[in-house]
Amino acid sequence: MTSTPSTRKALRLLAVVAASLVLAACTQDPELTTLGDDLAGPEARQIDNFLQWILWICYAVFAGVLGVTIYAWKNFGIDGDDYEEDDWPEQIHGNDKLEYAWTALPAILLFAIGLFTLTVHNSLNSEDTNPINVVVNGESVSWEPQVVVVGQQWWWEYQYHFGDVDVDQERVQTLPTPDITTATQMVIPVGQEIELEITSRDVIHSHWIPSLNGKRDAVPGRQSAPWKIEADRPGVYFGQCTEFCGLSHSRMRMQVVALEKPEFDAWIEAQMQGVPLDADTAAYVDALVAGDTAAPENSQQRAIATFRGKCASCHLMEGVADDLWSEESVAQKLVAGAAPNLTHFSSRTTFAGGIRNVWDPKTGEFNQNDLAQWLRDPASIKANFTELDERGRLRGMPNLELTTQEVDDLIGLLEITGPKPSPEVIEATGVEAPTEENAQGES
Amino acid sequence: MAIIDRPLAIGAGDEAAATADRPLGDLTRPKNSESWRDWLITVDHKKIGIMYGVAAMFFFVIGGAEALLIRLQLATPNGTLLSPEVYNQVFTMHGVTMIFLVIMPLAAAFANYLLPLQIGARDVAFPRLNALSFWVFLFGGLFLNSSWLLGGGADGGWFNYSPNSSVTFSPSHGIDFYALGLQITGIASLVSAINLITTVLNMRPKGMSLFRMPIFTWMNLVVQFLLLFAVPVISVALFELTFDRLFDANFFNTEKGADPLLWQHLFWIFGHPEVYILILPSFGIISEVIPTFSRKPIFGYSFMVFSGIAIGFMGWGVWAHHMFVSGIGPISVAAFSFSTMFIAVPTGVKILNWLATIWGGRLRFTTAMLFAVGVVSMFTIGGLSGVTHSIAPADTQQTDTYYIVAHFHYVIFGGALLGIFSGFYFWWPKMFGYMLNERIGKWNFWLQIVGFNVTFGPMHILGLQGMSRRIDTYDEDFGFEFWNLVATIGSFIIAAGIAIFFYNVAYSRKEWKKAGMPNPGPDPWDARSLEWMTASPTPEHNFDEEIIVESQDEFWHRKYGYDENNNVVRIATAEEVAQDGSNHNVHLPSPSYFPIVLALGLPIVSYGLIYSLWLCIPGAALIIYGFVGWIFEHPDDPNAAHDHHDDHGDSDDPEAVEAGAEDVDVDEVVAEAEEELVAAGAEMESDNG
Amino acid sequence: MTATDNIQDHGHDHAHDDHGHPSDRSYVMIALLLGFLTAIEIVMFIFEDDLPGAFNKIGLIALMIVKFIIVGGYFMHLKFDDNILTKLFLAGLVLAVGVYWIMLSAFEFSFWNDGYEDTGFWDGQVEFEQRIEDQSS
Amino acid sequence: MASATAVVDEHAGHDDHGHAETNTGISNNKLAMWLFLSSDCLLFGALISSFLLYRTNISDGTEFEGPGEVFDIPFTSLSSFILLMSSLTMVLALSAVNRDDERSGRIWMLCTAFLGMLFIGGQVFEFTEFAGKGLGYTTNTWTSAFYTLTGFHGVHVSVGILMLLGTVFGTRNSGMGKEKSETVELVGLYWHFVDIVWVIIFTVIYLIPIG
Repeated sequence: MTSTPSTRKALRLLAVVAASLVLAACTQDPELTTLGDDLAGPEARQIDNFLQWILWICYAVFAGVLGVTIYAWKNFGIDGDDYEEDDWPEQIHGNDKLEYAWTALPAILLFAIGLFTLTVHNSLNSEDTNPINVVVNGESVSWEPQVVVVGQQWWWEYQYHFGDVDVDQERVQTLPTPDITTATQMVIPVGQEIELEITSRDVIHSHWIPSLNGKRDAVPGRQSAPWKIEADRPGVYFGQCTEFCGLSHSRMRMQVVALEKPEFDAWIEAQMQGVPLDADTAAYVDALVAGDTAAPENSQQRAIATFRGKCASCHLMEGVADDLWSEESVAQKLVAGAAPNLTHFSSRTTFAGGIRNVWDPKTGEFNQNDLAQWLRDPASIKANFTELDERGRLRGMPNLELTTQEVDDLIGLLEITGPKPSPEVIEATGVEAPTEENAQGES
Repeated sequence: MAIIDRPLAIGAGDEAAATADRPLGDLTRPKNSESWRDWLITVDHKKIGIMYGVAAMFFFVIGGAEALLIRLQLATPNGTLLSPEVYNQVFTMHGVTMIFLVIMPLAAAFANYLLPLQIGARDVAFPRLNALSFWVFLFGGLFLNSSWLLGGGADGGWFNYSPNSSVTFSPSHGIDFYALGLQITGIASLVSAINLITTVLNMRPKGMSLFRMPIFTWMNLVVQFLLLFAVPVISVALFELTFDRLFDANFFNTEKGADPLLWQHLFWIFGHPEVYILILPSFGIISEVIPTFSRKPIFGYSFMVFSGIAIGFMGWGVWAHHMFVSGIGPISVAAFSFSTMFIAVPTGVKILNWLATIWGGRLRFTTAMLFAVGVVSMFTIGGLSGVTHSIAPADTQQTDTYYIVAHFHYVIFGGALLGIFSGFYFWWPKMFGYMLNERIGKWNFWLQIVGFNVTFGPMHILGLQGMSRRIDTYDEDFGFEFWNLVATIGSFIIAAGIAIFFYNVAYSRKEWKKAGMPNPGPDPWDARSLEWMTASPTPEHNFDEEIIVESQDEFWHRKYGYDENNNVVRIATAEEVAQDGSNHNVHLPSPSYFPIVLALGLPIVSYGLIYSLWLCIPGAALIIYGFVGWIFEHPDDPNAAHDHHDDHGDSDDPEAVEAGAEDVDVDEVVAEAEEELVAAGAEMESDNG
Repeated sequence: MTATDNIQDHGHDHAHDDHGHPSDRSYVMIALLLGFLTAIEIVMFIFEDDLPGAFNKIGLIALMIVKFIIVGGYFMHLKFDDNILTKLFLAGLVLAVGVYWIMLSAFEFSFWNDGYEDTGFWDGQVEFEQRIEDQSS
Repeated sequence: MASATAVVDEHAGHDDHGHAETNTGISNNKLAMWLFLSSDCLLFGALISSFLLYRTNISDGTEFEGPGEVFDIPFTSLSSFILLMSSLTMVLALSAVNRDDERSGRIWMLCTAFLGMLFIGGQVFEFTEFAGKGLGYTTNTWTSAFYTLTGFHGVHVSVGILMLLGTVFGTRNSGMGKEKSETVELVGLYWHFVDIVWVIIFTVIYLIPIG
């Protein structure tokens, strides 16, 4: 051993660092992790199990290489700064047998790994979604669980088509109007393989719910090869866009809420309704739609007037402003050609691209503060492009210069869009290291 | 005449047989002088190599500063040091700078300096084209970085996927700078690849068969072939991007039905060989360092060579593993997953051969050796995590997370950069005539390797914890805080290590001068290959006379032989064997103004394309002037001997080598260097309508 | 050591044996042959409707390759030059064909399908954009 | 290895042929030219594949229904033939220079350049025709890919013409005899390469897709 004191010190430091790395790796299990038995999706667990094997092989190989290096260092290192004149080892130029051996052995090992890989790959890419029955508008229909996932700068849209639509053959712009459209949060039944049709309206994004399965890019003009997710227990599972997609890439998140079948049915039923307005307000809306200029009488009606004036050309809110919204009008105003559907805003737990909670996970109250901040100045929460593109289209939510009054009114309107999700789901959306309690969601 | 510089094969005396023609033009070539101007007009491969190194280290400081900014931003959750706009530019430019303006040119620095020396040649095949390569690279790099001063750098990531790179989604000029800047540096790489391949294939001395070449030369030959074939692919991709952005073409316009995966395929068909372009020079460097400091020949020379070639070949069949989640279809994924795995085989062969070289040797842990051994173990980590990516299912979880960031930094920092530092310490005395301080060097090494592991080791964990790449901020509760802080601390340890390297350079130089220490001599390390067979620093003419090569590791075999028991015995000292560089009679190619003139035109044309086509006119004029001057330049210093040497006799007086005695016209150079350039300029303009 | 000196020796074995180059007369004959092949191509093109599709395509590709080889072999002298040049050129050519073929296959591109049939996929997009334009005007 | 005996004088017969002494026996310039052509294969490969990828992608809301409608095969056949024949004149030029027949060499090279210009003229005419039918560079992905591919080829031809003219006129003082044989050969290599690229483009782009 020839190392100087300084190198010895450095070695010791290295050992300490390495040890602390290993220790700390075991401490925490955050929500996006791809490792461990807590993964909720059979696919994710399958990948993880396979990876563990490979990692052990890698550790072994690395230990071998490092071991040989350190052994050589200790045993073959010379003392002193320079060579003795005649201190020469045996001059070995090589050994063909050894060479062939260590070419062939890794090749065989990798071939074996390759075969296993193909098996896992095959199973991940095979579909065996089985149709389930869901109740749509009081009618029971058989639904092959497929969700169209559409990325745009910087949020995700999820479309549910219960009718006889071949969603994997169509471009997103030409699909019929979906039965249910949500933003940033996908709701799925537990224990069902859900086929995802992932695409994009502008740039490439990548849809990733690590706890359920690996990721798949959302490529504009292309429908992804089928990709599936499955959650085998209820809960809220987090995701993050993983393909760099521009300015607010880091603020493009999403969640999957897995519900037991009855709750899922209830969710569908609620999503098929419009906004629950009282009779007066409904009449007020009808008057506005008919072209009368009725004066708003209360906060809700003021909110509706504001919404129709400032929001409705991009956002759809069924029963409040559907007449003002059309796919074409949005395509003219926005680069992506879509803005989140707000009809059931408060039935979700997250907004602004999945980075803020609709309902405070601690108190269970409607998150007025964040929402107010968002309405006053969206760019302060999620960075946005401010200038229009060459065709005069916007990207992201502009600052609409709303007054305090308007903001308050709109928050009131958004709160009733409901129905409010279950307390367990609201609690689980808090981004915290999971405890036993909230990791399980509602069990 | 002087269109193409004549091969500078070193004759043992019967040189200059080729006929000198009547010179075509009357422009006289500048003469060598000792002033700084000499560096601007030099065509000496050693000076060009050093300039490559200096320029690359300059960009290295810029890229490193960008890296520190990234780490500072991510040190704590919800970092606010950089705005998202700036962050996106910083990480993009960090990647582009480090890959295209640091690692590639550093490798080019070594290749330029050492390839001719290692094969015992006097210069590269086309000295002026060599100068052109450097200046084009330098101006391309400066052009690229000038975007910081002109409204911000590129913000699409170094991979720059369409359609995020279109004008709609990136309206600033950053990506125009990216596309044109990389196009320019691509020209430099292509010209240099043709030049160096020709040099290696054509200019070896007697007896140096391909299989007697040092491994460093071999690896660089493979790299130059990879560049030769990979650069045109990225050129086309960049042309298409440029035309899309500047002239509204539709290659990546999804609104007109373009397929964004076209960019990805073209980019990665270039991009994967690019990975080997980055790493193989370093493999070559440590294949020289490890045998020298183990006092053993490289173990399994032919396997080392063939595994390098195999890596080069296989590198062309694996590009789509960057696209496992892009939606290329399960069959393509399976095929590429399988092919990718097997690239680990030749890489593994190399690692095992290095270990076998060390095994049973007499290891002297100089700084160069420490860095080399560092490469072996650190690159192993990078290679192994690479195997986990080749497993397509696992890759669907890992790709675009920090696990990937960890992986490629272990490959590019742990493999390529550490190897380059090994090369610095190893060849410094040969290049500059003084040794770098070993004690400081060891601090440099340990800080760098500890800092490196503290920075990038945790990123494996972060990636598997689910931290995405290219995010400018993360929330508190995902559990990313601790390891990000550790990584940031590590990055500053690296910075300290690099700073110590610069300090070492300055300190060692000063000490050496102050102490009046003797020249380290031709062979300070008791090394093995031909570059050590001449004085340090290398004299301008490299070798006094041609070296007749009889074996691999020729220099070593001239110093040592075997006794009857097969023990190594010295038969000569290095000083006895080496040439002292005293031959001042060697005729060298004259310097030339025109490489730098021609190269200067390229960024001007590029600015013109971005800002105003009028600016293209002076740029193009400069390029044309460069070409015309190049062609009509006097072949040589008119005062130098111009007589026709047809006498084959007097071998004791090594004679002038007639530079540029061969006659080739306009055509050749135009074809080589201007090809892309003309295509770029003319095409863009013609397509503008 | 398996090292060989084969490259080293090339220069002496094959250097510049110009003797093999064809005469001007044979160059003209070769050019006539090339012209004739082009004529066949055009005839095949004219009668493409009467020929089976695959036959037409294979035939045209085959003629293209033959022309390629003739120009490369005779006009570019590959047939007479040191075959290291042929190898270098083929390296680039084969690499290009292989890599781009794989790339196009990954796009599920087929050379054999008929080019300009209505795929239907983009029509929806066009229609949609038309609607937008109508709206805005 | 160590005991290999020296053959110190082995370089003796190296200059037998009176040309540059290189390991491969091929001059640096010629080797470099071939390396460049080899590299150029990947350039055109990428352009051709980009075109092939978009060859069916012609929807743009205009009346354009595919190249069958605009391609004028007889016309393009003629210009293809012209380019093919320019390869003949090029090779005759080289042959003349090899015979030290400077005059014929110059004439044949000028012929080659002239045929090249005819070809370029034809291409300009074709582009104008297409543009007249409403197919601009930016019309759709098909036109972008088509113009870029054929444009790049056209630029290559133009560079070739410059090389030819440069050689013919640049050697007015120094002569263009046998000693210039390699210069002419290199120009020729480049020229023939551009020709065979067109052989591929003509078949793959013009003749085949209308199947």
